[in-house]
Amino acid sequence: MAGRKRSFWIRRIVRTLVTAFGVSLVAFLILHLTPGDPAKIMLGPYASEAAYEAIRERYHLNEPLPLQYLYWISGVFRGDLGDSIRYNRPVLELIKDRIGPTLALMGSALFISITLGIFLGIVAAIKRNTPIDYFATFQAVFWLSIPPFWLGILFLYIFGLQLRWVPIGGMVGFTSLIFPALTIGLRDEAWFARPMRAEMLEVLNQDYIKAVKAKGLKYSSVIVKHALRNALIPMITMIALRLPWVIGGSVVVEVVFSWGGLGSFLVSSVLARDYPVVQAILLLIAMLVVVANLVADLLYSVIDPRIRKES
Amino acid sequence: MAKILEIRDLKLSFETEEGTVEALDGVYLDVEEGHFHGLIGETGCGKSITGLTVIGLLDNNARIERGEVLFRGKDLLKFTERQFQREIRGKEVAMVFQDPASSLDPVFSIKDQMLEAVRLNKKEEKQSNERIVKELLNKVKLPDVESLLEKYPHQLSGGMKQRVMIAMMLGRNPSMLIADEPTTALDVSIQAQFLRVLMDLKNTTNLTVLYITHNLAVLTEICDEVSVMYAGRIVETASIGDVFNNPSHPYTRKLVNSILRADSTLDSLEEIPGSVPRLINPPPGCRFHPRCEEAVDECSRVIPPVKEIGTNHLVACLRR
Amino acid sequence: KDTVVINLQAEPSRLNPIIYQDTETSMVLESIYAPLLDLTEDGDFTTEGAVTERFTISDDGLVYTFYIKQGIKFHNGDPLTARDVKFSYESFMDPDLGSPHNRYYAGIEEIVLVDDYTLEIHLKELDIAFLTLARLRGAVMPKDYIESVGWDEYERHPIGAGPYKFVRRVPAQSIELKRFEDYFGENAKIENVVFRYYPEMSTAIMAIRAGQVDFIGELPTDEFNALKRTAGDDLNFGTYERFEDHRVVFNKRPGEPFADVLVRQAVNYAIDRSEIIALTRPGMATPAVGRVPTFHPAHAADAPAYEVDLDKARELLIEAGYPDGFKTQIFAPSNHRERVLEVQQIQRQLARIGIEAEVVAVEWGTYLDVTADGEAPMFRERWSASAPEPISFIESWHSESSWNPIFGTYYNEEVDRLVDLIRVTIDTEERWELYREVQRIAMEDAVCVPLYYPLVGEAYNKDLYIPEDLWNPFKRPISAVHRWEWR
Amino acid sequence: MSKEWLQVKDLRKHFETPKGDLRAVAGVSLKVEKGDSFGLVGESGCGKSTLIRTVLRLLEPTSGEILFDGKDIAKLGKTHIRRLRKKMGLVFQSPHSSLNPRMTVYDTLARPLLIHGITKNKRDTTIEIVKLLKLMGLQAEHMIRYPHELSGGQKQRIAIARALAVNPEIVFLDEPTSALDVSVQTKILKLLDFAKQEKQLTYFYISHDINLIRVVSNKMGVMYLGKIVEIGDTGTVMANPLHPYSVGLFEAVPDPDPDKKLPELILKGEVPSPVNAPSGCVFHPRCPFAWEKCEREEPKLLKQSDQREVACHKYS
Amino acid sequence: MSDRDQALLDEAVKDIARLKKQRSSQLYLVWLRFKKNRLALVGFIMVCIVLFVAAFAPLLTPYDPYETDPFNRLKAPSRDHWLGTDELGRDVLTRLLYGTRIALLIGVLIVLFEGTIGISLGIFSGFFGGVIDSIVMRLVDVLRSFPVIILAMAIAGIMGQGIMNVIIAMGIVGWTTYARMVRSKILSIKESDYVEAARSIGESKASIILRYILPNTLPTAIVMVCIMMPTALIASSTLSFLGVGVQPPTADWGSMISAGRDYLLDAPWISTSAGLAIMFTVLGFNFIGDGLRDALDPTIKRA
Ligand SMILES: Nc1ncnc2c1ncn2[C@@H]1O[C@H](COP(=O)(O)OP(=O)(O)OP(=O)(O)O)[C@@H](O)[C@H]1O
Ligand SMILES: Nc1ncnc2c1ncn2[C@@H]1O[C@H](COP(=O)(O)OP(=O)(O)OP(=O)(O)O)[C@@H](O)[C@H]1O
Ligand SMILES: [Mg+2]
Ligand SMILES: [Mg+2]
Repeated sequence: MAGRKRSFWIRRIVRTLVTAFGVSLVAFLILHLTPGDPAKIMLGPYASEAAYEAIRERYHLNEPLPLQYLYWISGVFRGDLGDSIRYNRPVLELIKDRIGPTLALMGSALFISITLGIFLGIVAAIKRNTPIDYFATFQAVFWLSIPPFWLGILFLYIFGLQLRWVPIGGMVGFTSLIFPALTIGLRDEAWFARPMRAEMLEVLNQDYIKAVKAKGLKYSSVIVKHALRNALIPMITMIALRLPWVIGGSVVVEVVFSWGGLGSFLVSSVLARDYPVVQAILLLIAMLVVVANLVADLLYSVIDPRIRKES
Repeated sequence: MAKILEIRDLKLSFETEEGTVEALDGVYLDVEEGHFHGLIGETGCGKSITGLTVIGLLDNNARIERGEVLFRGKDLLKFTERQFQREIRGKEVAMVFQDPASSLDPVFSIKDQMLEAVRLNKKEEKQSNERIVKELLNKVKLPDVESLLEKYPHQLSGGMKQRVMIAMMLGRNPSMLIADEPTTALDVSIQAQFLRVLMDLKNTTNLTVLYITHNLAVLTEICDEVSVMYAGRIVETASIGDVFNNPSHPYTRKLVNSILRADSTLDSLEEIPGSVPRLINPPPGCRFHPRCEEAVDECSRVIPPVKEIGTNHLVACLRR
Repeated sequence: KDTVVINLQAEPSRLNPIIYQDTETSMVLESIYAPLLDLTEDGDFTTEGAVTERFTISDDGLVYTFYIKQGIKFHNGDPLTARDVKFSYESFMDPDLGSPHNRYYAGIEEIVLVDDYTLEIHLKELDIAFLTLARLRGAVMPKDYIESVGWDEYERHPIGAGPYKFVRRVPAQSIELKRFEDYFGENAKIENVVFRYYPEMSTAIMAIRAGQVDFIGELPTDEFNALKRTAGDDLNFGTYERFEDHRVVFNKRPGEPFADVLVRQAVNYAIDRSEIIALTRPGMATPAVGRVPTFHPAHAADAPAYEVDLDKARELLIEAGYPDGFKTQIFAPSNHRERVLEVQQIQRQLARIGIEAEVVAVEWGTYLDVTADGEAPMFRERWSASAPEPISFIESWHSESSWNPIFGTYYNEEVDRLVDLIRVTIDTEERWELYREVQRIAMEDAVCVPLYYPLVGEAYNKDLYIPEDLWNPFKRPISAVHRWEWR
Repeated sequence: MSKEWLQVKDLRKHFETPKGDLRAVAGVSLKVEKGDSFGLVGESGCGKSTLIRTVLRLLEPTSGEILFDGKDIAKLGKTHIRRLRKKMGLVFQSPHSSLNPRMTVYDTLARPLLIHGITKNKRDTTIEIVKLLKLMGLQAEHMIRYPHELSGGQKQRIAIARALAVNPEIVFLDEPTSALDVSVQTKILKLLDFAKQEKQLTYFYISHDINLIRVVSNKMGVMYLGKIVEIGDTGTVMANPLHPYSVGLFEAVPDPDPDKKLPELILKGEVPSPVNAPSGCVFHPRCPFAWEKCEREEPKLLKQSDQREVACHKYS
Repeated sequence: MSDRDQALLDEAVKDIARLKKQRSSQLYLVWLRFKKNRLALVGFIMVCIVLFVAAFAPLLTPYDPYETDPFNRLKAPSRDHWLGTDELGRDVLTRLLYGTRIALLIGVLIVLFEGTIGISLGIFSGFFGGVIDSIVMRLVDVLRSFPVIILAMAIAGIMGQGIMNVIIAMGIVGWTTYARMVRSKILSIKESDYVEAARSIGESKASIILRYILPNTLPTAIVMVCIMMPTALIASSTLSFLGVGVQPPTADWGSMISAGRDYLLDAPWISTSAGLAIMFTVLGFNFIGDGLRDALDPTIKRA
């Protein structure tokens, strides 16, 4: 029924808006709930009184907190995320410069983790309780158990320094993307392989799989056409749910690989107390996740006929 | 009358963590071509396993220890997965499962799933395939076929899904249909509709049906013969009339007498003491002996052989 | 090969000479700008390589006259004149521009443009440190250009008269410079300079080993030593001293145990400098005596050095009324690993005379706060002075210095007098002696615990030639990239 | 004795669902007398379970009255409801899910005893539990078992014992045997009957198995889409159902008699959704006798004889 | 008390005693199932080793993890120092052994902190529903939109470093995972027949939570803890690496990798051994988590 569907979407969107509001609040409060004067935090203790006053003026620090939030958030809507203290440039501009590399890294990492994870998940499920399955499980747990930064350093050491296959650090062409992407991707692959295996097993246990087999369909068609399709649908949500982890993983990996994206920018900005930048990146990343979740739900409902068509 | 399916001394077990489940132990079952054969027994006695063996869809922890499953004389136990898929499933034997809610792939429309079955037969024009599909759906008395085709399984009620399943399986023109408790999840009124569809098929085609259920009453409506199963063995096979009016095995008798009928009273109902044994380390000898009032010492030692005690009336009991 | 890749540990902040505070930016800007004056190997001012032809200081030391070289061009082709120098001075002084350095320019009374190539700077009062502190940070900026494009745009595309011109800034990646063909001095030998950021030191080290980076400056000691050990044959190495000292500062406010000179002396006797050097800077530091580093004539070699003497230290503690020692804290900024390690070592050394010093490693901002508020009884400081005048090493000892409360509230009349005197003593030899005297007195007072003078280690490509004279505290290789050469 | 002891008047229970108001119980009135065995039949989803859960105040009624022993349960406060729990027992359809998997049989049975202060010390509790187990044909050793160590029939007997522990006056049995094999079913039915005699209980059975209701009840109701369409003495209703739905339903039940073949099919089509239930008589879209009045007007339950009431325009 | 009652009781006692002898406890059954999973067993042994080391660290080594020896820096593994020495001349093996304590402490505290908050909020939100539920779940949504490391980093960056701050920073996001899991578990338990049965016999809300919901949530919670522990360990070491985590000189593995990475070329044993130690522990917990999940969940079909 259209009405039901509309109300579902209205509720889902309201939920997203509430979450987005909360997210912005958290990003905002990060700076403002910290003990101490935000102006001092931003500029350090030795700046001139004039500079403090300028910052207070710029960020309305003399106003009550809710008002400050309104100023900030209305700025956000106007595309004004404040200025970086370190770079004296609009945060938005700085972010624009760095979002490309981050998206490239995340994209390739996700590509690796999703394809590999799903592939291994399927194989493990089909070859359940065989050495292949055990291997798939083991390798997943193995990657999960290595601290990502250490893995990154090892990769650089082996493939960059010893073997000279790839450049060390920086963003010089496709080759320098491989290992940062692998470092994140291999780790996150585990997060997809295990649910995929479980999902696949669950689907393979369903009566309709037995039924299509009973019809006489070829095994490969059974797997590819029926089992895979059904098992993949829940993975959409799974992927959206894992997104924060992929992004989180990219932070430390960006640092290790001198990858000039938002992650390493965030780290250096936190260390440099460049709070307008920290707030903006937090907001951006969290909003990305919020939107991704919404999109996942949307996709889900488009792909899964159980939601798509209401009688 | 030719026997389409002959199961001879089938012994089958499952390897599990807790031990070996001796799910089937010396099952004998003959199904006449064109007959509706009922298979009845309590939960876990091996009815589904028997059906799955015939169609080659056992879980891979199953181990067949001995026996033959002859389908039109060919021993299915020697078939490879590939042979099953090419020569048996759909083509010769089709199967409908208990839970209609989960028997159709939720992400494909009814049309897609029906066409998939029909196309497996031979390459034909799209037009005629669709026509065949519609005919099939009409055959199982599904209303409003046109709009039904575009629907997805979740938009159908249980009874409709079950009928679509039958139509889909019939689309492959099998000689035999295994129906594994197809009405358990349905309401009586829907069940009645479903049974009528089957009856019509019985009257209009030469379909053989192995009907698995634990509801004896259903069998009386449609079946010619009934096999009663207990803890992995067939204890009695007879015509439907004999099973009801002249049950021979103590278990069958108890079973028949515990069925609620229009004239039952609490006192007329019989109960079977004890409970169904676990199939890991099942009782030796006759598996029913610990619950049997007529049991003698020998029952706990000797596995009762199948005896013919009347025309087409087989019983596996030492006391008969 | 026509490109040299120089490692930067972090992305430079703002390419604006009057604003930046990070070393990374200075490394980049030094190639872009021509300085007003340069320094010789001995720390004297020189006009060689600078925009000034010659300069004079009036006898009373109040008027500085700069004669600017003619024919110098900025990267955009504009001529560099005295107007630009004046403009640069005024920019540093302009409160609206908010330079953190503007206090160094506060002593300027007037800047007089005599003609296009002559500039006079009049000071309010004599200040021998003026040229040391107010030298435009080596950057003469183009007035017309800045006035036409504005400061923001200028920061994005800085223009100077130095040997290299700015090409572009690849966000979060690198800064690229290209040889300026109309440079007034000898043209750079290497055409392109790329400053690439490696925030992760271990990655940078791998990168130089893999030949992707040609120069890493200011390597931490351990990394330097490690590279030397493992890649000694594949890389070149160089070291030089810095105009810098490391020490432990006491909070000498009344009420603190360290208000008592005996306690301070005891601590001095208890701390083993050589052990600390062996720990964090093996081979890369010399034990400190006083404040001014050894290579400078103002170094006070004869100031009290407090060689380790635990017995003496304990005696002094007893005398001071702490027979059982006392509890205290020692602060260090946590982002500086070495300093934290040293403080931990000091903790152990003090424990030997009964002083129980808790190590408090705090984040840099907190560290600044805590020390400024006088909440740290002891803390581990590093002081890097502007060259060549070592005044900033000692001026914080003056009781009226704004640094004094931060660095431990020291008060000694004689020191105050001497520091005042230094500021007005024009004769250099005389001044150096005054420096030494101040240090002797202050060290007698055990005002702090000098730890060491560090040595900077840098690693570079085997095929890169960096002239010998650059390995010098007053010159430094990074300040003269245009003199580097590929071999 | 014909005292109306449990009386439900126009009880409604609606659920809010995304699709709209779901009228699970849409105005049910019925009476149960002390000592009765009341049986309620109806197809899946017609609201049987919801009805008794509402009567037991496990669900809050949307409207209507539930008179029990003269009090209106529908309006009782929390503390009173807890007291009421002592007088009413409930047994679920699935023995597998109605026992806490992390409680031993002892704990499961001890809880009601302790809650209502029926036994004061461990010894009494144990003795009481042993008695209950004996009543249900089990041994004392079952006390220390966990549900997964029991067979389905045993679990159901524990569930019944739990309902009987507090000596209730009425026990609601929600399809107590439908998850069990027929051979076990007999045992349970007989035990229930025995307990009824022993403790003078009143039973309220729910089932979709008409034959079961026939065997165990003396009064019965037929429910369709949240409404009672026919109610009366079991014998009367069974022998001669009046409401077209009752007729169809009874006919659809397969008769375990090999000589009778499939009967005429009366009930066609499917049960409509309780959301947006049909107007007028909810049964009219499937009713072979429906005329336009049925579409407009909702039939009332009307007395046809002393033994029965029917809600059908055909009989009004 | 009548004699008959006494007789009943005696008989019951005998009965029960007989059965008790025959059967094994539930825990033992879980152990049996757990043991069948080879990896889980390996994980169990690994974690046992870690626990053993943590408990007896001082007895296993003659060195002090904090005693520096400036003249013995960066020594390669030798008879005296099996894993060499670090940049301050401390015995690496000793620091590894003591690091076990820190790792467990951090892991346990984080899990305890986020677990307590998450599980109790999950229970409240799941059981009471309504407004509480909406608030908690929106909070969960909000916090889960932030990558743990990033938020923790921002928080730790502000609050300053130190074990406590790491724990708090991690916990602020971490609890959401528990809350979600526990809530959904509770929602299903709440709908279960046995909870309805409990209500029907007059159990109070508190009693239902305590006797019915909590025990049935416990396996989920235990598995969660085992799964979250390694995540916590890795995350805290990542924070150390990024310079906002545990401070030196604490013998923390993350800090050891972090410090050791600068000596990767000439003293690889520092960061390598610390990395392997983290891997070992995390692997152990992960295996256990996997195994427990299967062993405690009787619904998984075992073949
Ligand atoms: N894959 C398997 N692994 C182990 N045991 C199995 C497996 N499949 C079935 N079994 C066991 O085999 C026995 C027979 O199972 P089957 O499914 O044939 O019973 P059924 O008679 O169809 O029962 P129901 O009426 O419940 O469907 C049961 O005890 C079951 O537990
Ligand atoms: N908590 C609930 N929320 C929403 N709808 C509900 C709820 N409980 C029951 N329903 C709906 O109310 C209707 C009646 O349900 P109920 O369980 O009472 O039927 P029933 O007659 O007991 O069926 P069954 O024989 O399948 O147990 C059904 O459509 C069901 O989906
Ligand atoms: Mg079955
Ligand atoms: Mg129900």
